[in-house]
Amino acid sequence: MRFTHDEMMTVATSRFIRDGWNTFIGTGLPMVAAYLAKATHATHATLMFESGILAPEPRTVARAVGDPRLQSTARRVSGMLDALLLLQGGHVDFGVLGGAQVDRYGNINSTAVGGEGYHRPATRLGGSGGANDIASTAGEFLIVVRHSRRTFVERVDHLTSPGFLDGPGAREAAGLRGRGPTGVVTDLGVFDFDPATKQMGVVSLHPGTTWDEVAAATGFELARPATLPTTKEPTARELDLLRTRIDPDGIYVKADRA
Amino acid sequence: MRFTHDEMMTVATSRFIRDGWNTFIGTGLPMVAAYLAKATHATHATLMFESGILAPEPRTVARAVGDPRLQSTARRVSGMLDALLLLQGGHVDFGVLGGAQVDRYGNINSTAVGGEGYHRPATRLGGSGGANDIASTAGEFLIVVRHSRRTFVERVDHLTSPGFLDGPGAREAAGLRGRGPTGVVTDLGVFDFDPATKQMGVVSLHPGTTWDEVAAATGFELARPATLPTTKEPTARELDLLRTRIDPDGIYVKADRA
Amino acid sequence: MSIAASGSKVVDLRTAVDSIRPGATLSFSGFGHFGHPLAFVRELLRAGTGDLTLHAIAECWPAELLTAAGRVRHVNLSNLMFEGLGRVRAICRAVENGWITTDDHSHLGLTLRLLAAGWGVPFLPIRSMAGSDLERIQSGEAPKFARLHSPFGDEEIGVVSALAPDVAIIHVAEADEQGNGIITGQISVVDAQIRAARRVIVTTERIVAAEEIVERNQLVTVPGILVDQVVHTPYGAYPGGMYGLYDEDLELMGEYYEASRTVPATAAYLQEWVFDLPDHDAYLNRIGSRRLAEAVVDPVHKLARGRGEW
Amino acid sequence: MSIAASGSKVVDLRTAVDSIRPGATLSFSGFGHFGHPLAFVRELLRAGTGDLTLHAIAECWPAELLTAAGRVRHVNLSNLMFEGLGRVRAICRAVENGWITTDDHSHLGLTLRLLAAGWGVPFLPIRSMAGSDLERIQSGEAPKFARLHSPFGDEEIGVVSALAPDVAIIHVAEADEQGNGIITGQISVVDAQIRAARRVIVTTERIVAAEEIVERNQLVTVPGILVDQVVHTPYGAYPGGMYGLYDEDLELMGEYYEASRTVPATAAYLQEWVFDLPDHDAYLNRIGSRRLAEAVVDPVHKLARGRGEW
Repeated sequence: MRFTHDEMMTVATSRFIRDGWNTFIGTGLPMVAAYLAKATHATHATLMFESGILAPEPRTVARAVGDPRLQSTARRVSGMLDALLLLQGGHVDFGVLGGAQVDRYGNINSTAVGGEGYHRPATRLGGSGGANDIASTAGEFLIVVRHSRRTFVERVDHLTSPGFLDGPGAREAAGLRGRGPTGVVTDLGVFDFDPATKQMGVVSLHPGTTWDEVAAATGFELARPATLPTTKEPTARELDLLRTRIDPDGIYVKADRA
Repeated sequence: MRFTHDEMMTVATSRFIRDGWNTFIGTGLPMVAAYLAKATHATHATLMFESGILAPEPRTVARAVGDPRLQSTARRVSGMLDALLLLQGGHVDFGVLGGAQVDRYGNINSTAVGGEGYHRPATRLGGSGGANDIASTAGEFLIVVRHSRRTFVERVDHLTSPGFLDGPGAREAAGLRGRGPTGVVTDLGVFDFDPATKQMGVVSLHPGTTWDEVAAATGFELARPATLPTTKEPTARELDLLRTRIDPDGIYVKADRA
Repeated sequence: MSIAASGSKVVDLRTAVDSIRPGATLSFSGFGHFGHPLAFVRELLRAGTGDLTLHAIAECWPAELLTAAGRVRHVNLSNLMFEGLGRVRAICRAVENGWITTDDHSHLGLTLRLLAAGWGVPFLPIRSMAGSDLERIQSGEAPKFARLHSPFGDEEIGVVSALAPDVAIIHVAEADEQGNGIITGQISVVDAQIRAARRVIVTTERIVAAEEIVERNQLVTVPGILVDQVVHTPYGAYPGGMYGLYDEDLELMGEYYEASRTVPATAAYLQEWVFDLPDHDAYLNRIGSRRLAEAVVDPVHKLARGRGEW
Repeated sequence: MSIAASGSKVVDLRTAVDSIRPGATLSFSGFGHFGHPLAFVRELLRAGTGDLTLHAIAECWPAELLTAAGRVRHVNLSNLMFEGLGRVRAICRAVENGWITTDDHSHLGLTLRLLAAGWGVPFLPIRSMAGSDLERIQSGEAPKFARLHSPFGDEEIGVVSALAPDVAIIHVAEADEQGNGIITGQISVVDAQIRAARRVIVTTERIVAAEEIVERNQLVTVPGILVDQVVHTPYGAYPGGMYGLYDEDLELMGEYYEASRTVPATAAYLQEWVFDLPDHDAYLNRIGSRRLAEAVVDPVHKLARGRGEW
């Protein structure tokens, strides 16, 4: 069965979400992945949004974290302070984060790129939002980004959200309570972090992706494992759910409609 | 016009409440006094209760700070944390406190009396509740108690709510933000605190009360002023409002119905 | 992750009560004569669970009944009294005789201690308690109050330490089977209690379909993700009231208050109204449907007929 | 005491805008494309008030429009972007060119700074920001983050400093003339903003009788005692939406987003949609009643017709 990069990324992301987990997400591909997880292996996962929306069940895909569809179908609606303090209080098992740059320790930049640095960057971005809060205090988090040398950099220009900072013991020294990033999903593969070195390693490459492609698209040295597993393909059921029920208009997840 | 001790205390209390003030009160005589103030000189005073009830306008007198009458007629209903943090945040101009013991500095005990002290008192009382919070952080507060040597003591057995502590500068040293107690209303008279010494002094004696009665009912030395003004009597309108509209059944304020 | 995320969290009252271990620290909903989970308290009394520590801000009735039965060892409290009646005599007697120990706070102080635990931080700053005996006398297991120098200016500020109950027992008007709960009217300190507690038990007047919760999702004080067990206990606050549903039974509350004057009369009251009745159904049968119906409030004025003007 | 406690706080939009001094620090309601007080922002643009500092958590539209017109000097922010569209280009351009300065926080960090001010304490503890550049780079007027040793155990904890805007401008669905305001749906960070600000201006879709507020008093997010001025601004969040009332006008928002690609096009947009129109009435006339009516949402699904399934 044919599938797109978007679909592979969505399915790979959904597989990180465990049943029963309280999952803190934004909109976009991660939200689609979360609804896919709920429709498959994680029926009792609960979705939470930084806007204070709890357990929404919209009939169609939401466009924003404050989307009326999410509010009108949620079990509870409050505000950002409430949502982020539930997060800090230890009630969130899992979050999903994107970013403009990621380094080998899973540190994320979503604030400023290039130029003379923070005060006069070449490109100013949106900033942390709740991302630093999720990276610091969620049980664990997953990084979902497109794979390129611009994104996978040796050192992030601005450390907006903490991965493993500068390596083993650094999160603990900073007093961060969450376990940190446990995986990275890109359009090329699935990655994780070595328990000892806290550096990014390869879990699997998506079907059709070669090691050379990954190495070329990564701006830091990635160890080549002895064997290179292939990411399990999306099942027919997963693709069907995505295409017909969860994001039928391809708002966030492009299906190949050729 | 005849009036009772209760009525004199209520009217004297109501006169401390200024128009426009956010006033934090409990039930009982102070609540009746607050509604009297709103019906006379302080139309735009706003009543707040520690239960999180804002600006209630019950048709009949409430029996408790969580009384359904207060909740069903309030402009806003929240909870205790919200109410007490509005207080701490500086949004309360005035509070009214009672107590089992009061000393010359306006310190109040509502926790434990006699015996071997806090851990094994002769009489255990209810404890601070919001009283310490009001005494510490309201703009100012009024003490309303019945006058006796048991109540007006040299030293409170337990300093539950801070008046001027041990004298000038002590509130500032403790970091307390409110100005402290500005008056005391009893069944015998009205009292205040000397701006320099922070000790209790006489403002006026209620009609018919003598200096000797007050001195005999006070367990610490109270300076006798050169002149002894008489508290302004309740007006016919004040008595009428109390007896026919605010507390017609005499639940909190006994009228002489003989 | 909440332990019962795999489906409904609904259990029966006995199961919920049996999850409370001897020696546990507890915190109960309620304020004045309203909103206390008294059906739960009576079942807890029947279960015999003792050596309890209470974090008691406004739960006068649960604290008094548990103390009257000798089940309490220590109370961290801010205020305990019966509004409109007077002292909580069993608690006062227990303190005066040295049967239990206490640590006193202001309402804000104790509530912020719970909130600190709920927020996952070791302390929260506070502008009250300083200078009083609430600061000087520290008689809990751990210190409650300290002063800090602010790193942002030349200022000293009080801080209260985090305090987490093992279990918060919260009575609500309505909840779905996941524990998303609606409290009508003032919420007392439920917001702090449910965030602080290691486990949350919700007792509810009604268990409703998710749709009913979704329709009023801005009124959900108790987020289901914090809840471990949901128990259906109609008239669960009786003889206290539930705002918007039924008024307190002042006669029955007064009966306890009179009995509490002496130890034997208190024991007789508990025997008659708790131990001699096997369960909550038997309790409600004893009250009788006529009396329960009379307590039901007018939907607009929120008072029972015969309780005077609103 | 609130300054207008002596009666109604209702003023017209221009009076409220004129109370904002040049150099003021402001914070606005809103989240995503909903709930921003944009009628107020347009009037503030017309008034010419500049040299502003913003404490901007989620108010992307007010911050972008004020920055686009050159009225902003400094932004304390946690996130500014247009959900579903992309970057807030005028702000990004101003930062990249050094026209404005910024100090970055996490959402929780900046919100807790406001809350600390609202609670009257110098700081609040926080478990995030530590170890990141949000801790290391401190570029506001005063330090935002420090670490403290807890007095209650061997633990270091981050704290953020109190930060109070001069004025919070909050758009609500309904308010009485004292400013007791109801927001339908999520409240974003209004709870922190109104407690932190030295003054609060409420703009409202409807001014309602006190009775309508009393009936739903559990839904009052804005307590009137915090409010200084109340302004009636129907469609006051347009072209953004108000949950439960009207949907955002994606076409008009997109028009700004396209214009924001260049400085001249941005200026032309502001000329056309702000400066060439004398007031909010003229703005609504220009939009036209048909377009406003089309934005009105279905009361159950909270979406305008033609916006797809819910």
